[in-house]
Amino acid sequence: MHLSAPIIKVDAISKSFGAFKVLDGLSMQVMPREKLALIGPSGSGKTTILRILMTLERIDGGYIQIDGEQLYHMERNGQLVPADERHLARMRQKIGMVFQLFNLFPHKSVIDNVTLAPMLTKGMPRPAAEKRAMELLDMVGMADKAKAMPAQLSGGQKQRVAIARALALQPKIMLFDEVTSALDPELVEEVLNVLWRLCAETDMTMLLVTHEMGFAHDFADRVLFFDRGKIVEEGKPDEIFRHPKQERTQGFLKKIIAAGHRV
Amino acid sequence: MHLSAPIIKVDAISKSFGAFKVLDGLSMQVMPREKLALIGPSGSGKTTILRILMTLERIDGGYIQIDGEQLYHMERNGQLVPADERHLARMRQKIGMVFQLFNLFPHKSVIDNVTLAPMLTKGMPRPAAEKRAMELLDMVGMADKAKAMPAQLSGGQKQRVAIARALALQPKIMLFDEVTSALDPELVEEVLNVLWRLCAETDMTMLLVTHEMGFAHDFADRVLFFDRGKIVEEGKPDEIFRHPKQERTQGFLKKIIAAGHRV
Amino acid sequence: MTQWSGYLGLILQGALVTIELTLMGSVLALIMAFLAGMGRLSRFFVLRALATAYIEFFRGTSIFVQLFFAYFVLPLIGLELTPLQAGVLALGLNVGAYAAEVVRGAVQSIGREQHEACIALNLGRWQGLRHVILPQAFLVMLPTFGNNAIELLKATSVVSLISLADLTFQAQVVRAQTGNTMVPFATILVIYFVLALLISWGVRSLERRMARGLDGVRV
Amino acid sequence: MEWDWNFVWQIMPTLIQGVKITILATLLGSVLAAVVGLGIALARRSPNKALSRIVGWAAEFIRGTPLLVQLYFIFYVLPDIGILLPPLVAGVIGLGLHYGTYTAEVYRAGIDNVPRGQWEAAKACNLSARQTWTHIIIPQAIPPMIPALANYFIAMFKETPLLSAITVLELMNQAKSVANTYYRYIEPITLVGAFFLAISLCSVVLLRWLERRYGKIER
Amino acid sequence: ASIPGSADDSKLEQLKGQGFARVAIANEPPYTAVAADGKVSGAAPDVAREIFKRLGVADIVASISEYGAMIPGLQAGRFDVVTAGLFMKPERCAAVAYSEPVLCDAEAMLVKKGNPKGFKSYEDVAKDTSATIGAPGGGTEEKLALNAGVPRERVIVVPDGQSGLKMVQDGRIDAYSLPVLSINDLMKKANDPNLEVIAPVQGAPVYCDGAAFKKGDEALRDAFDVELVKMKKSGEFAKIIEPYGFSAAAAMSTTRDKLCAAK
Ligand SMILES: Nc1ncnc2c1ncn2[C@@H]1O[C@H](COP(=O)(O)OP(=O)(O)OP(=O)(O)O)[C@@H](O)[C@H]1O
Ligand SMILES: Nc1ncnc2c1ncn2[C@@H]1O[C@H](COP(=O)(O)OP(=O)(O)OP(=O)(O)O)[C@@H](O)[C@H]1O
Ligand SMILES: [Mg+2]
Ligand SMILES: [Mg+2]
Repeated sequence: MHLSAPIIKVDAISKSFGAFKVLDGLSMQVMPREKLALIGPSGSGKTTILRILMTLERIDGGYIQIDGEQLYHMERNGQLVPADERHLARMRQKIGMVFQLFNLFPHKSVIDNVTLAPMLTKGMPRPAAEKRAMELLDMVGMADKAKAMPAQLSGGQKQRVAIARALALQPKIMLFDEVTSALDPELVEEVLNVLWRLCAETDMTMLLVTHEMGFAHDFADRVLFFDRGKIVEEGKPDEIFRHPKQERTQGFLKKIIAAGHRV
Repeated sequence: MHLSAPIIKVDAISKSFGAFKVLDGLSMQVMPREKLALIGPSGSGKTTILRILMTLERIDGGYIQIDGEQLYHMERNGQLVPADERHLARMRQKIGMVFQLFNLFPHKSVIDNVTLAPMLTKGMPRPAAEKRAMELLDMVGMADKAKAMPAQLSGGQKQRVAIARALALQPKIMLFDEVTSALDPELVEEVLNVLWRLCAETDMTMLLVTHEMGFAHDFADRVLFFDRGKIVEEGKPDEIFRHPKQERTQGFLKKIIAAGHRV
Repeated sequence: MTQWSGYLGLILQGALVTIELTLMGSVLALIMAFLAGMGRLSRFFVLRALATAYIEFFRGTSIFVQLFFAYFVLPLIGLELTPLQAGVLALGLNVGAYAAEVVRGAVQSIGREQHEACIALNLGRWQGLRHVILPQAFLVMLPTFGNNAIELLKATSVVSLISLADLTFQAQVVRAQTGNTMVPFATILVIYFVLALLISWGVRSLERRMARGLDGVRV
Repeated sequence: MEWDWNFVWQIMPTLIQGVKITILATLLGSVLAAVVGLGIALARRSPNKALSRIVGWAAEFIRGTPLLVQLYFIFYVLPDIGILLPPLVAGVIGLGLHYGTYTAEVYRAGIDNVPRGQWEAAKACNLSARQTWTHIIIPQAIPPMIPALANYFIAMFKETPLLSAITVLELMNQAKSVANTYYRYIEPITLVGAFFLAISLCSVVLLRWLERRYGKIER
Repeated sequence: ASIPGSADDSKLEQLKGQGFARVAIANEPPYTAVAADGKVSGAAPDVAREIFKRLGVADIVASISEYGAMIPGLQAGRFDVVTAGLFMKPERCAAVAYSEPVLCDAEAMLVKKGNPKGFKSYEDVAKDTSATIGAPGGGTEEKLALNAGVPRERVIVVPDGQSGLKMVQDGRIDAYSLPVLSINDLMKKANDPNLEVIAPVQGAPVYCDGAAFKKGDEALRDAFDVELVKMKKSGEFAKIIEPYGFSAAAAMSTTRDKLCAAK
């Protein structure tokens, strides 16, 4: 079907918190440049899979390949062994993440938030880092707030800065975890607009967890429906939203629509 | 219309918090044995008027008569002067209040919660106080939990104890401020049942702030609709709920009904 | 009439020693606080154990014992210290142990999400600490550090017991020379209080400066 | 200078005498600090502005100046105005006043932590101000602050060596006296240190238990 | 630090080299005095300063110390010599190396006017079971009192002369014991008609102090002795100490060997 190899290959991973099994033998593949929407009820494991890809959680079993390389394993003397911190740091260069609550550094100005990582992790000199940061801030429409502190920004503005910060490291894969759900309704729009631009102007692979069904529909190439740590259904947005095959998906969409969401 | 004199007579009172005027020249009268429901949107001043009657807040202007006596004023040398603490304490004997969050004394057992005030304020000996407390607890269906600590009770049980505690002082007037709105839905019923019994078995005057429109309708002799510190409309429950005259009242009821409340 | 002006000079000399002790002790305490505080958060058991032992030992034994030990016992095992060194060492290590717990608490108070943002931006452990966690944690520590510094200032008075000519000691000398008790002691009480006020004022203004722009964001 | 076990056994009874006085001073000081702290906390909440101001400043002053100097003051200066206190009494008063300013903060926090609804429920029950304090507020405020209070009492315990300055024969003074008699410092001071460490380590266990037992109140 | 046992001239050479000797003194006039400008004088330091000058050590650096801390401080190498009115006694002779006698003084007691308890000797204090006596901790008087049979709890360790005086004035102790000249100096400053001095205390020997050196520094001590003897002969010794009230004849009438052997 696809001509190139998948950039993310998740192979039968499992993950428990204590006795509670969140992911159980989950497998999925993502092709380069693909835009994926992850939807599903609360607690179904959407955030967990993104956090695993960002190496914020470890997996209990299974394998993950990113860009042809193992994420949590590395080869040593011809054997696969658990990855060390250096391997993880190298793999993390390929991945960026934007959080629901922005997680900006409150003690640094907007531009310092964006330049910090390139300067520290890539040794980029300050002038170059700032030039690039201003381009990114311009793209998210925050260039005029470069000197502001995060506390002086609205939620939507914070989220746009957080996106610029993640982009500054030029990752191949971007993970977005409910990036609009902490925002006041009138601020959601401005962040979604930035995502649209990103989608149009870059060739990054993007994984997006969202409850904005309308946006997921218009934006995604493919939709995965999660329930209890499993992918229950997947397909093109039109298939999933208009003609869900699974009962769980139908039930979920019905509830969402009842709550007034556009699909 | 009424044969007897009003037990509560509120005369042009006003109350501000800082620059914000919560009540502005409010007047109302309540007859003995009357059951009054106070409804209205959030922030309209319903709680504030109850708290003023309970002397938990002072008023900035106006007069309140309870049972023929001034509440916040007293006569001295033929002149009305602000009431002192002794006068307030005497007036408070006529009034009891039940709070949204119960406010039980967590370090005292259920029965001690009920006997504390009669023993301390009326010098009632312990055996008499406990006998009366058991009667009240029996009435609210909590006699078997007399020795329990509040932390061991469910919300509905706590609220029933709180009602018994307020009744123990035998007030002429009882104030209920959203006594069910902090409860899980399945526990609301048991508290409302107690209110029904109270209504039937005692001749207390009762003022009830509630968002349970159905209950307000069935329970109250008269309904007051508050908005922005004013009584916008008042009348018999059927008039208010079926044929509201004021636009504000109509709008409010429409919203409430849309949210699924029975009227 | 006693020459109070001359003896006031003596007391001011003592005040200088007290200030010197407080400053040097604070520097040592600050260093120890960060070493031990971060040690307690370390991934390595040995570091954690060392830090815990240091903290428990110095919080557990009295400052007097530490002071007398540093002054009278250490020389017997070949480590000779001047009274000033012994004073700074005992005060710094003692207060440092208390402040280490402040450092640990403050670092832990910085939410998990800041650590995760660091990982997501591929910052190394040390880079994240240095540029993201500690600058924020420091602001949390500051008020308590201020209290610690005042505790240290007050504790300097005990060095008079090892004959270091600090404020309290000079008051004793003036008392012996003049036969007056009230005046020297009242004077030094006021001086200590003024120094304590200076510390809390200094810490508060530093806190205000550092908190600029952070309003409403810190937890 | 070598460690001499015979000498240790010889001086042990004397040191135990000191231990008794140390513990006695701590217990009495704790009781006083608990009462004084409550007094200060209540005075600071008093509607009488002058009272709360004056008490506030006095507490600030006591907290900002060294206990050692305060002890000198109480013991040697107060007799000039006719207040003559035996050494142990003067010491206990010094400890109690000084630590009272700390416990006052604990009380303040404890009282502030009693929810406003409790005050209002007391009023709705028509309790008087006094009844509200004694039956509702204090009983709820005290248990959660027991661990914090205990913490200060342990700190006080470690400051009792200061009482040697006003001739109280507590542990440190006994140790010094022994050292002066035999010109040996290493054993007495080390024993004092070991003693303080032992008590402190025990008190950590006690504190943990208190925290579990009283740390939170179920509502 | 010098090595114990290697009694040679190295210590003196070292002091010459650094240009000063570290001297421990007490905070006890007239043995020592601190002027308003902070300059240290008094009989003991003046003698030491003169002798060290003659030995080629330009100056002395005096630090005030508690009596109890002097010998440990000397042993710990904190001072080179103690010149503080530390009286020679057999136990001390065993702990330090004394010079020939310098300052001699009898013991005295400070009591309330009229000597209400009729003390003449330390034994009198021991006999009166309610009597308390104050003395410097680790000082001669403490031991004299203990040896006379005063129980430990009635011998109050007083940190300094002023404190002792104050405690007698305040009635906290019945007697305070110090050498005669020290007590006289205290009396002069206090100028209190309600006090009285008992001097000398019966049965208490006349004591002489000497400069105390660390064991092992006997060579330095011997050099010191040579100059001391010369000064005694030339009369310069008397010129230095007699203005302070000490008797040169007393110091010249006895020797270290006699004092150290005394029972
Ligand atoms: N650190 C943790 N410890 C214990 N359980 C956890 C932890 N993190 C997540 N869980 C549990 O794992 C399950 C999946 O969580 P996850 O956050 O992935 O769900 P989600 O699909 O993102 O839900 P939502 O839409 O509410 O964000 C939930 O039941 C959650 O309670
Ligand atoms: N202590 C206070 N300080 C300042 N403003 C207050 C205070 N108490 C109440 N208010 C304000 O007064 C207004 C009326 O409050 P009140 O609690 O009486 O409303 P309410 O009708 O009971 O609303 P709800 O249905 O939400 O309980 C609100 O806007 C509230 O914010
Ligand atoms: Mg999630
Ligand atoms: Mg309300």
